[in-house]
Formats: sequence, C-alpha cells, structure tokens
Amino acid sequence: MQNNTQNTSSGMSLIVKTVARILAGMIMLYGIYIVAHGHLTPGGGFAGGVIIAGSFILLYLAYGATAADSDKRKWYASLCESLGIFGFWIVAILGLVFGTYFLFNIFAKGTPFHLFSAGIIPVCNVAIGVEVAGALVGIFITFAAVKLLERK
Amino acid sequence: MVNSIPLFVVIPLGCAFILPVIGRRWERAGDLFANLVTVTLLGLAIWSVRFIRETTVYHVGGWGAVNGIPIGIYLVRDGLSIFMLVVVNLIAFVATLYSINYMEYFTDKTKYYTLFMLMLAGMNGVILTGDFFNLYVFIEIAAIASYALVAFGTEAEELEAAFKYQVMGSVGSGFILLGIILLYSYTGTLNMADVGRVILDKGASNLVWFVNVLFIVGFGLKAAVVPFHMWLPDAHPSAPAPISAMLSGVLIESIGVYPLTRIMYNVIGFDGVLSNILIVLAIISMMIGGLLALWQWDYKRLLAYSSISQVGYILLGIGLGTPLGLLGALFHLFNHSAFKGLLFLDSGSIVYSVGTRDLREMGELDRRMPITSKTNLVAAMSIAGVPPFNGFWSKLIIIIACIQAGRYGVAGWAILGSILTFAYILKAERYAFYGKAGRDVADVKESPPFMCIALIILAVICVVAGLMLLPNVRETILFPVVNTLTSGTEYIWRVLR
Amino acid sequence: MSEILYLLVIPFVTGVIAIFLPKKIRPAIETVGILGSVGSLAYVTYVYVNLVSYTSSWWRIDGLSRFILLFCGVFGFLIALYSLKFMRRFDRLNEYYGYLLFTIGASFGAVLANNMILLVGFWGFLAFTLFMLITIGGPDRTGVSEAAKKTLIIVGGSDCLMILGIAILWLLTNSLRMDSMNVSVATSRLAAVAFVLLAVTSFAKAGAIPMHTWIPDCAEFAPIPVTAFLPASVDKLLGIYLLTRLVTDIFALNTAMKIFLLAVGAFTVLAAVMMALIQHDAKRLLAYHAVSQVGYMVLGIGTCNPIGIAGGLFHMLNNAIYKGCLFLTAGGVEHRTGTTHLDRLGGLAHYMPITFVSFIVAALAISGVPPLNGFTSKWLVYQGLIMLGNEGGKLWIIWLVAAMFGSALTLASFMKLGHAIFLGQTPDYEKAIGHKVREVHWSMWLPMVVLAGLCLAFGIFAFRLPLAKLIYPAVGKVFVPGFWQPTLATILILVGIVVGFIIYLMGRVKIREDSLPFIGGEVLPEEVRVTGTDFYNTIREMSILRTIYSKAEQKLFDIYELGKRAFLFLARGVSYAHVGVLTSYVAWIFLGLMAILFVVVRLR
Amino acid sequence: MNELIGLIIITVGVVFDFFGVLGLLRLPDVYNRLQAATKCITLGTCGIMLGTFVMNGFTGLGIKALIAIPFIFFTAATGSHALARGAHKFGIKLWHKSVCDKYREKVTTDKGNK
Amino acid sequence: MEGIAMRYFVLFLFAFVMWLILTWPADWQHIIVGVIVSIIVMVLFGRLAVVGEVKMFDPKRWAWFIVYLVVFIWECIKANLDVAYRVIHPRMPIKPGIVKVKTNLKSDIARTFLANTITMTPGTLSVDVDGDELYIHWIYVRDETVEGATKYIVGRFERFLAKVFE
Amino acid sequence: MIDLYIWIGLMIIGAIVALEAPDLISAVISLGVCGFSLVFIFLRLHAPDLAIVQIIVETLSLIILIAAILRTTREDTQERLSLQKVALWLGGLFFMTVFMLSAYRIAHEMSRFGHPLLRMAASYLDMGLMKTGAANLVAAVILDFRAYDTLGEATVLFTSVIGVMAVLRAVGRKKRGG
Repeated sequence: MQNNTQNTSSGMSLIVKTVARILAGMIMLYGIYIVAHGHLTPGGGFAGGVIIAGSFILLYLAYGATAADSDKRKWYASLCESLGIFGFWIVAILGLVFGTYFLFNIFAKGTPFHLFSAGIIPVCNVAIGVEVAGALVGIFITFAAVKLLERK
Repeated sequence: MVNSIPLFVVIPLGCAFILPVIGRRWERAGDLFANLVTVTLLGLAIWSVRFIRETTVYHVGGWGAVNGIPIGIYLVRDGLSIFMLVVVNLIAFVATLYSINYMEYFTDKTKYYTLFMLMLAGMNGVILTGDFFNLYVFIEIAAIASYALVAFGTEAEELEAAFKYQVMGSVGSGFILLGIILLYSYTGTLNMADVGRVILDKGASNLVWFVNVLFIVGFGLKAAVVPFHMWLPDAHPSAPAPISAMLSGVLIESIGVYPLTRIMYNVIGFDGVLSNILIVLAIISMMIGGLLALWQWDYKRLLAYSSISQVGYILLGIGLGTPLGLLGALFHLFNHSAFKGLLFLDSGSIVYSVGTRDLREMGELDRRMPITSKTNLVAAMSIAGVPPFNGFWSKLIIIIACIQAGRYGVAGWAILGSILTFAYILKAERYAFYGKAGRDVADVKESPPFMCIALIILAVICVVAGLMLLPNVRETILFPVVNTLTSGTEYIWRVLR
Repeated sequence: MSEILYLLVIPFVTGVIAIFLPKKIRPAIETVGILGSVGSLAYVTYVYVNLVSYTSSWWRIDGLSRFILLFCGVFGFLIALYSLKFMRRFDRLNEYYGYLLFTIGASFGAVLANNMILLVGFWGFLAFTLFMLITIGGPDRTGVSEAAKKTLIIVGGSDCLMILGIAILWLLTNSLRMDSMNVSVATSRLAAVAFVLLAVTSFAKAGAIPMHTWIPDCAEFAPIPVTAFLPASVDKLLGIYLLTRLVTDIFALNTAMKIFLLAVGAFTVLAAVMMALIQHDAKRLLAYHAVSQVGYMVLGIGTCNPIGIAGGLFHMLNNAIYKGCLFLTAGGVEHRTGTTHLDRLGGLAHYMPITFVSFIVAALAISGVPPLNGFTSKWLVYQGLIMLGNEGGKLWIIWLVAAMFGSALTLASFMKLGHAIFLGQTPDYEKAIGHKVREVHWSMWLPMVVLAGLCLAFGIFAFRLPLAKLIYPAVGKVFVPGFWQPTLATILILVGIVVGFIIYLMGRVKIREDSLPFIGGEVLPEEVRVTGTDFYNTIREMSILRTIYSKAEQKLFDIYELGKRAFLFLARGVSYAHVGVLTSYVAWIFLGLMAILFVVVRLR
Repeated sequence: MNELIGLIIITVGVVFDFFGVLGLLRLPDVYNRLQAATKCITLGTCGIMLGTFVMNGFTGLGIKALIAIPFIFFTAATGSHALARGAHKFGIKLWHKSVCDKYREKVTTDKGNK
Repeated sequence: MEGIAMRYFVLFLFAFVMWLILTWPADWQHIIVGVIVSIIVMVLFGRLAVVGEVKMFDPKRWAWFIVYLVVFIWECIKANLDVAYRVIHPRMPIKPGIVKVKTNLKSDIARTFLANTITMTPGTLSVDVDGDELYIHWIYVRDETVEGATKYIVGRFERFLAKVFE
Repeated sequence: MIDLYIWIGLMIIGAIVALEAPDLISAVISLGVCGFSLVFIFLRLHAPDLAIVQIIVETLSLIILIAAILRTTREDTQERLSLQKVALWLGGLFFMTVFMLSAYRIAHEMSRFGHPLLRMAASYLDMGLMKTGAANLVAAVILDFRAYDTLGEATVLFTSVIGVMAVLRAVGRKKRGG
C-alpha cells in the first residue's frame, strides 16, 4: 500500500484516502474489541470479523481496485482465513487429545464478566474473527481482481 | 472406542483447513494428504463395521442430557450410519486416488482437494449427526462445496450449471430449514431422538405432515427425485470426473436419501401414505430418468440421468418399507455408489484421453483403452443388472420385495425401468467402445496408472459385492443395517438411553 | 455334490485363465480353450454316465437335464475345435475363448440349478457372454455393436421378466426350489402371469416370435462359430429346457395357456420361414430358419402330452445338430470366399465338396425329409398335435396345417440356398477375393461332418439311439402309434414337399419368362448374372405378402424396434420439459410440492 | 438534572435532524441536498450522542457515545465529499439555476489536454 | 527512518488510548490485552499512519488545535442554522455553484482537515481536491473568482490549520 | 396483535408493488417499505437490537440498490402482458393459496406466538452462565452448547470463500478436454 499512498490517479480523492488511513486502524481496533468481548457483550467472532475486514476493505475502496489486486494480498487473506479456522479446529480437538470430549470446554472457566473467562469461548471467538476477516477480505480481493480482468 | 466417532468429521476438516496453507508452495501436498485422509477414513469406517450391531452416542462437548432432555449435540453411530460411512469413504478414497492423475489438467489442485475434503466432511457429518440443525449445517457444507466443485473447470457452461444447481439447491435447503424450524417450534428441541419422542407423545398432527412434505421436497431436491431433479443433469456432468463420481455416487444419497430415510423411519415414523408418496415419486424418477438418459448423446449427461433413475430404485425399496425392500434399497445404494462412481470415472478417463463427451465422436475405444473399456463394461453390466455383477442382486431383491409387498404394478414398473436401463447403458457401451469411431482415435492412449488403479478397485468391488448377500455374511453386515430402519422409532430410546 | 461343482469349476477356471492370458500368445490361449472344452466334455460325459439323478436344495440332475448337459458339452467342444482355424484372424482371442468357456460353464449351471435364483443368475450371465461374444465381431463395427446391443436388450430385458416371474412364484409357493413347485395355472391369475413371464423368457432365449429379432442380426454380424454355438444350439437347448421344465414340472397348464403356447409356436414356424424366403444373406436366412424351427419345439411342448414333448425335445436336439452344421458350412464358405451374400456366391459344390455334402444332409434334415432326423422329430410333433385333437378341441388342425406348411416352405428356401451357394452360376472368385477357393481345413470340416453324420444316425436309428437313450429318460416312455403306417401325417409331409417344389418352380418359370428376352443370346456379364435369390422375388411380389414384407423390412414387427420407437417418442416428449430455463425448473419444484401437499390432504 | 440536560440536548439534535430531512426534501439537486444532509444530520446525531453521554455519564455506554462524535464528524464530512465527487464524476448535473461550475470546466480541460 | 518509527509509536498510543476508552473502566486484563491489540494494529497499519505526527508532541500545536476546535464548533453551529434558515424559508434563498479555491497548506492531513472543515461549515461542500486547488460546492455563491472565494471559504481556517499541522 | 397484521399486510403490499412496479426506483422504494415494516414488527415484538440491525441493513441495501439503479437505468423495459406472465402469476397465486391454506391448518398447532416452547432452551437459560462462564448467553449457546454447529457454520463460510476463489480462477484447465 506504501507504493500507492501518493498515487492520486486511482481510487478516491485525497481526502477519502487520508481519512481512510486515519480510520482504518481505529476500525480494526473496534473489530478486535467486539471479537474479544464476544463472551461478555453482544457481538463475537462473526460480527467482529466483519468489522476487521471492513477496515481493510475501506482502504481498498479508497485506494481503488488496483491497490487491492495483488496475489500476495490474496494469499495473506487466504492464509488468515485458513489459520483462523484451523485454530478453531485445534481448540475443538484439544478435548479429544486430552481424553475428554470433542469440543469440550477444556480451559478454566474463570470469573464471569471478566475478559479472561468462559474457557474456550473467547479463543474460538478470536479464531472465528480471524477467519471471517480473512474470508471477507479474500472475497473482496477476488471480486476486485475479476472486475479488473473484465475491464482489461 | 467411542472417540472414533467425531474423527470422521474432524480429520477431513483439519486436512481442508491446513491444505491451503501448506499447499501453496508444495504442489503435491494435496495428493498426499487427501489420499492419506481418505485411506484413514476408509480404514476407520471398515473398522467400525464391527460395531454395526450397537448404537453408540457421542456427546459433543460433553453436554449430555439434563432431566432427560438432550441439550448438546449428539452424534449417533448405529448400523445405518456405519454402512453409509463405508459407502461414502470408499468412493471418496477411490475418487482421491483417481484425482492424482486426473486433476493434473486442471489448475489449482490444492483448492480442489480442500473443497473435496470439505464435501467429504459435510457428508460424514450428515451421516453421523443426531441433531436437526447440525444436519442442516453439514448438508450446507457438502452442498456449497459441491456447488464450487461443479464449476471447478470455470468454463461458461459449467458456471451456468453450478448456478442452476446453487439456486435449486438453495430452494431445497430452504424447505429443509423451514421444516426444521416448524419442528423446533412444535417440539422445542432439535435433537432428532428427542423430537421423535415429543412427536410420539403429541401424536402425528397436521404440522408433522406438513413437515413431512417439506422434507420430501427438500431432501428430494438434494436426492434429485423427479420432479425436483432438474439441476442434476446440468451439474453432475459439468464437474470434474472424480467429483461427478462423488456427486452421483454418494452425495445425492448421503445428503438426500439418507436423511430422508432416517427422519421418516426413525424420527417421525413411517406409514402407508408416506410409503405411497415415495413409491410414486420413485416410479416417476425411474421412468423419466431412464427415458431422458435414452435421449442423450453426451455420455456424462446420460450417466447423470441414469442416476435419477437409479435413485428411483433406491427410493422404491425404501418406500416399500418391508425388510426385504429396505435390504434391496440399501444394497442398491451401495451398488449404485460403486457402479455409478466407476462409470463416471470411466467417462473421465475417456474425456482425459479422447477429449470429448459426445458419444458420437467416440468409438473403437475397446482396443485403445483396454482397462477403461473393461471396467466400464463391468459397471455397465452392473447397472443393467446382469448377473453376477452387484446391480443384479439389488434389482432382484427390490423386485421380489415389490411382489412380496403385494404391489404387482410397481414391480412391473421396476421391470420396465430395468429394461430402460439396459437400453440406455448399452447405447453408451455401443457408441463409446464398440461402435465405429466418429473421429481419429489412433493416438488415444490408456489413462495414467493411478486412474487405472482406481478404476480396477471399483470394478473388483462391482464384481464381488454380490458376495455380501451370501448367508452368514448378510447376517453380519446387511441385516443389522436393515434392522436399524425396521425397528423404527426404537431409535429414540437407543439414543436417549 | 462335488461332481456338480467340478462341472462348473472346469470351464470357469479355464475361462478365467484364458481371459487373463495376454492377447499376444495365441497358441497358449487356443490350448487353454481346447483343453477347457475337452475337459468339460469329458467330465460331463462322466457325470452323464455316473450320475443319473441327484437333488439338493441348490442342484438337481434328472433325465431332462442330463442329456441337455451332455449336449452343451458336445457343442462346446465342437465349436472350440471349429474356432481354432476360423477365429485366427480375430483380435480378442483371449476373450473369445474365455467367454466361450464361460458360456459352457454357465449353461451347465443353468441346467443344473434347482434354485430359481441360481437359475436366473446363470441365465443372465449367459446373456452377458452372448453379448461379449457378439462384440468380438466382424469387420462391420457399427453392425456388430448394434446387433450386440439389440441382443442384450432383448435377452437381458426378458431376464428381468424372469425375475418378476420368479418373484411371483416365490410369493405363491414360498419356495425357490424348482423341484418342489407345483403351481396350477388355473387356480390364480398370478400363476398365469408368472407362467407367461417365464415362457416369454424362454422364448427370448430360444428365439420364438415375438422375441426372436435378435437372432438374424446376431447371425449376420457375429462370428459364425458364435452364431452356431449360442443362438443356434446352446440357447435353444436352454430355452426349450426351461419351457419343458415349466410345462412338466412347475406348472400345471390349462387350455388357455396351451393355446397360447401353440399359437406362438405355429406363428413362429410360419412367419419366420416366410421371412427366411426373402433373405439375401446366407447367415440371416439360416437365422430365420433357426427361429422357425423353434416354432416346432414350442408346438411340441405346447401339446403337453408325452409324445409332443418328446417330439419337441428331440426336435430341439436335432435342430441344434443340423443348424449347427448349417452355420458351420456357412462359416466355411465365408472363411474361404469372404462373403455370405447370396448374390455373390454360386457353384461352390465343385470347390468344397465336403462342405457341400454336409450342407445337403443338414438341409434335407431341416426340411424334414425322411429318413433324416428332422423327419422323425417333426413327425413326433405332428403326432403330438393329433393326440391333442384326440383329447378334444378343434384348434389342433390349424396347428398341424401350419406346421406342415412351414415344413414345405423350409424345403423351398433351402433349395434356394443350396442353389445360390453351391450350384448355380459361378462368379469370378479370383477377381473378387484374389485367390482360389479351396476346401476348408480339416479342423473346420470335421465338426461339420460329425454333425452331418449325427443327422443321419439320429434319423435312421431314431428310436433305438436318441429317443431311447436321451429323450425317454426325460419324459418317460412314450408309445408312438403306428410309425410306418401311411397316416395322415406322412401324407401331409409328402404334400408339403410337393408344394415346396411347386413354389420353387413357380419362381424359376416366372423369372425365365421375364428375363430371357432381355438376355438374348449374349454372354452374361458379372453384373446381370442370375442368382438364386432373384427367383424368390416372385413371392415377395405377391400382393398381400408384399405389404407385409415391406412392413417387416421397416422392422415394424420387431419388438425391439417397436419398443425403441415408443421409448424414444416418450423420451422426446419428456425432454421438451427440460428446456434449461431456471424459472421453469423452479416452477416444477413448486408444482411438485403442491402435488404432494394435495396427495397428503387427500389421503389423510 | 443530568437527565434533563441530556434530554434537552437530544431534543435539539432531533430538531436539527428534522431540518436536515426537510432540506433533503426541499432542495433541488444532489449537491444541495448533500449540504443539508451532512450539516444538519451530523449535528443532530452528535447532539443525540452528547445527550446520551450526559445522561449516562462516564459509564461504558456514555464513553462510547462520546467517542462516536469525532468519528461521525470525520466520516460524515468525508462521506458527503465522496458522494458529491462521485455524483459529479458520474455526470449528475447541477441545478439549472446554478451560477457556475468551475469543476466541470476543469474536468473538460483535463480531458482536452489528454 | 525516525519518521516511520515515530508513526508506529503514535499509532500505538492512539490505539491504546482508544482501547482504554472502549473498555472503560479498564482493569489489568484489559490493559494486557490492550497492549497486544495496539501492537497488532500498529504492525498492520503503522506504515499508513498519517505523515507529520512528529509534531504531535509540541504543546503549542495542541493549544492551537483547541482554538481551532472552538472556532470550528462555532462555525458548525452557524452552518446548521444557516441551512435551517435556507430550508425553512419559503422561497429558499439559494444560488448554488461550484467554485475553485486555492490553499497554501502542503501536508495531506492539513488539506484533509481543511476540506472536511469546509464541508462542515455554512453553505459549502468540498467536491474535489487537486493539488492545492479545492473545488467547492457553494449553496450561495457570493464570489465566483478564485481569490474572492478563497477569502470567504478558506481564510477562516487556513491559518489555524497551518499553525496546527504545518 | 392487530397492528402486527397491519404491518405484515403492508409488507406484503410492498413486496407485490416491488415486483410489479414498472419503474425500478419505485420498486426499490416499495422494497424499502417492506423492510421498514419489518423493523416495526421487530420493535413490536420486543427485539430492539434486531430492529436496529434491520434498520442498518435496510438503509444500506436501499442506498446500494438506488446507487445501482442510478448507475444503470431508471426505466425498466416495458413488458406487455403476455400469456406466459399471466400463467406464471396465476400459478404463483395458486401456489401461495395452497401453501397458505396448509400453513393455516398447522398454525394453531405451533406454540403461541411470542411464547416459545421451552424444552432445550430452558436448560440453556438455567445453567448457561454457571456452566460456561460466559456473560453473553448467545455466545454460551453458540460456542459451547452448540459449538459443533458453529464450527460447521465457520466451515460453511470457509467453504464459500474457497469455492469463490476456486471458481474465479483466471485459468481453469491446462489442456484440452471437457
């Protein structure tokens, strides 16, 4: 994205780009907040993941389709997605590995209403969040690539 | 070993999740891992056969029953599930083996294997689950993976086929979901056995009948029963050959026929009206599928229509509801997986070597591709029901079951369907292998080794599967499976025990 | 028990060995094939001699199955021998011998089976081997594959009917053992249905009208040994075996069923021989005769009295002998000249004397000329029909006349065939095929001569040898009324022969009148050579027959073609609904949903 | 007391919102409507947020309402800017009574230069 | 590059403060997680953080920023009243048009702030930025020339923003 | 209860108008009516959070749809009233009638509206917090009691994304063939 920072020819105007740069981090922070507090407040991995993806998609929108179209970026998104759900999978089989049930809530439950509580739930939320974010960004990039392809 | 139950879902899921990561640099990872997974699962499934007499319940997450009401998700492994697992994983194993060479001429093999594993996990999940919503979720996994796999070649017509498949599949899923919602609002629970118990208590009301209709339509759509079959002839031929084999061989059975059977027999309870509906649908499927297959010149399309017809046979046996009918249906299900899988794999070999699906452009392949032609012959004879190949035995049992149940007219239709089967499959044989070549076939060669091995494995199964009906063998393998269904709502107490 | 198993094991194991031998090592394949067939023959002879009767829940040997077993073995051996030379030039030799041996084994199994399921298993497997043997095929790949397809659809389709029949029998008797069944057709309609289904199955195998249409196609395109072995002999043996079993053991028939059988038989005799008259291809002609002869067998068995059944069985045996012989001679001719088309043949008696003599003997036998075997068996059938008349009923005279007229027409058509191939004008063979025509190799003429000899022997010593040793054990001792008396039957035979001559001469005379003025005194060039077949165009031109023939040439009487048309018509109708428009597909779904809803509302 | 002040602020916000909607309906073209929408509705919403903060004080809810205000300012301004630019690029004409359009002149000259 | 490192640090601070506000009242668990989360955000978006943050630790700029805020809020309220007046007025006293103005501000963030401020103030809406030229939609065009328009629209804020960001 | 029916009736009218409006933008606005009626239904059923989500979704989709229309064309192509269309309409109406009649027959058998039958859910309400330690009961249900379903749903998402990526490859095949 560095290369495209000063490139005003594609994407939206300078103002949108600058605001997107300022806001992207904050949006992501908010997404992470939703994910991390999934077991305490409404929200969770799916909702938070969408918001996290939103931060990237905002940047891509501001900087235009060409900024988004990159094999490497798609790969990172795909990687996030795979690793996210793979993390969920790992958490799920921990129960099997340690001789209890599949998807058993194997971690300590902690005190309710605290951030570190509810055993595997926040961990799963994080995994799902990563997956959803990766998934949406990946889809967005894929579609952007298709659109560019059509334009060519 | 109760812990082996979730492995059927966990292993392919894990493989699917990790493959995109490691498959980027390592092209062969998909070949290796997918085959390992399917071999393991096949081994597990066959190993499970010794549990075939008992019902094992697995409580996911350790959430058992509270006050006798199940609150978590149950996985249920009984005779029928194990039987289906063996079928599914067998075909999956052969298909992955076949894919090693066949998928060489598609790009991005890793994604292919990922989707394949997801579809497999979906099917295994559907088979093992004892929970309505979970059933729906896994049906969706399998279905979505199959949508993508149908369009894997990314040609225009494949995309169109996948689109149709997706739209109609979504309609079907919608009906299924509506049915599940209604059942939930009626019973307040999602566990199949618990739903069954509540229905037993409350009695089969209009609502349950409405849900029955919704399920027949929804699962009938997934199983491609006429008149809900229109997506199949587009979708199945468009997929790569191993996927066609999976779709026609096991997918329509494991996410269409199996849940329908399970719910009708074990949860809601089977009766005469359902039986009549299923039999009529089955006869229509048999005849229309066969007639349309007769009309086709595209080999894979012909096979796809024949799947509709064969599903009709399976449904006929299930609709009869007698033990003999169920035995025939289940055995035919197994056989159909084997021979239809084999036929589609053979068609894939032809496509791979000759480059066409049009029967008129093939010909004289019996000399050019000996293994393909011989295995195809075995499969064709199986589907036509020529002894001693497996299709004959299941056809025999189903027809005898029709007579035994006193439905002579139905038996007559089954015979007619059978003659139709002879007609269309021999048409394919005649044009593809024995007739005069429609184009220059001088440079056509036999397919690569892994493909041939896969073909031979299935051909051997087609030849020897009839042995499952031998006395002593059938008592150990097939009868307990039939008992699972004939014991009807006993299922509830076995699960809730 | 173990003897029976060995009977199956020998051909099947050698067959599997043959099939898995590499295509390249021809001598090994041939050795295995010959050894397998010799072994089967030897063992079946041993069983025939030693095991007179045996019954278990799976297998059964009695007088009927014994001699059919023996003849399956004999024909298998003869065909294998004949194939040594003939099949050299074919490609898939390993498969050929493999399926040949499978056929021997499966026919043993089908005859031995006492369990219905076992029977239908072997029965269906025979259809499969037949299909495979046809696909070994000749030069015309399209024709071969079409014929193979048609054959398996008819034979395999009829096997489905057999399954249905067996299922009904099982429902009625609650048993699958053939020896313990005794179903009276009169008692229930289901039994009648079962009988008709099973009878139709046997018709399809044996080739009686209306299930006969695969035989001409098969004969035209399949290799001659295959035709001689399967449709002409073993399939006939099995089909008639089953019919006999049905009539004698399993069912007790009523009058309606008898009339059904007799009508089928009579119609088969006449219609097939009429078709045979107009054929231009020796193999097709012979095939129609093969069908026609089945009519006699069905007639004989349809009488349901011992003489008739004995006659039917004996005719089956005789037919297998002389029809095998005839096909082998046709094969010899094809082997040497490369064609069986009657227009391109003639005058071969000079070049192939042994073949010619065998042909003449077999042709006379099939035409029912005394003292050859065909006469005896036909005569028994006639006697059976007359007996039927003695029992009451008026229809027997129709059947008798039909049978005799058929016999006459058979003679007429064989005169045509003999004239066209072995007599008549000689075309320029060297120009057509590039070498001189010689007598065939000994391994090919030996089977013909053996079979021709059997024709003579069975004819002359009919009552001492075949009937006494083979048929009577099967159906019990039969009292044949006044054999050498000048009865109605013998007179009618002679009348039949005379009629045949008249028809033959009619054809000759007419052609002469028409064609002589045009030929004038010129030397006949090759193109306008008068061939045997032209004579019979006269028959074709008769006004009523002409329509029927033209319809028959369009295959309007072919049950396969009729079915094909009907199915394709339906298929086209159904395929109009599959337009590829998503909206209409979704509309179908909702229509289906509504239909099911209606059904549920109505039924509850 | 906080309750009352909060309610008053919220009411003011709602009134501004109302003006914004009125402007959206009455003003003639996209750009003018954007003007109304951006200004009035931003301030209106900010007012509601502020009111909420005043009512709730430094609790989780109140703090979140407070930090929403700058974000709304940022995004509303940027959003309307983006919309206006997009509309203009898409070719939506100004109101026929508009006095001048320097931007169109610039775009056309840019095109001419190319 | 010191500037880049600084950017990362600034973003980290921002993120952390944001986190604390979001999770108010914060306990030790939130703080630990907050640090981790801020680091994640910093790593991902630090490169993109707005140029010129080095000046953030200059208190004089913060003072000017507050002044600017006060002016801005005042103008904002005025803008609302202005629009409300124009909307409510039966004849709708508007005379719209797009004018061009020039700015002396150089940095991206300053220009962005300027444009957004213009959007939020009476009767003006920034349509595009092209170098140092801004195109403004003006609901009541008082002066069509570049200089006049600049004085009316930009003049009020430019000096504050220059003090804050330049 | 009666107001609920009014809103539902409004929704149906909106949907029908949306289907049949000759002008695309009217169609979209009717759709908006439909969506916002849903908002009120949610509010009426004591589900404000759902209502808020619905508002956001509805607003967004309305904006997107209108933008899409602005980018394409305002006017729909004028269709004449063809026989096929009439048949389609009649068929659809017939189907709806049948379906609704069936649905009406079963309506009274379901638990009363707004008063769900608590069987499985009762246990969740009783012991959700205690057994899982999650303050958010929804999270407790979807990630602990029924985590297997959630794993499945995450897999559905994963599947769709992998599927989309697979289908949208630039080149599908290396060699000839079908």
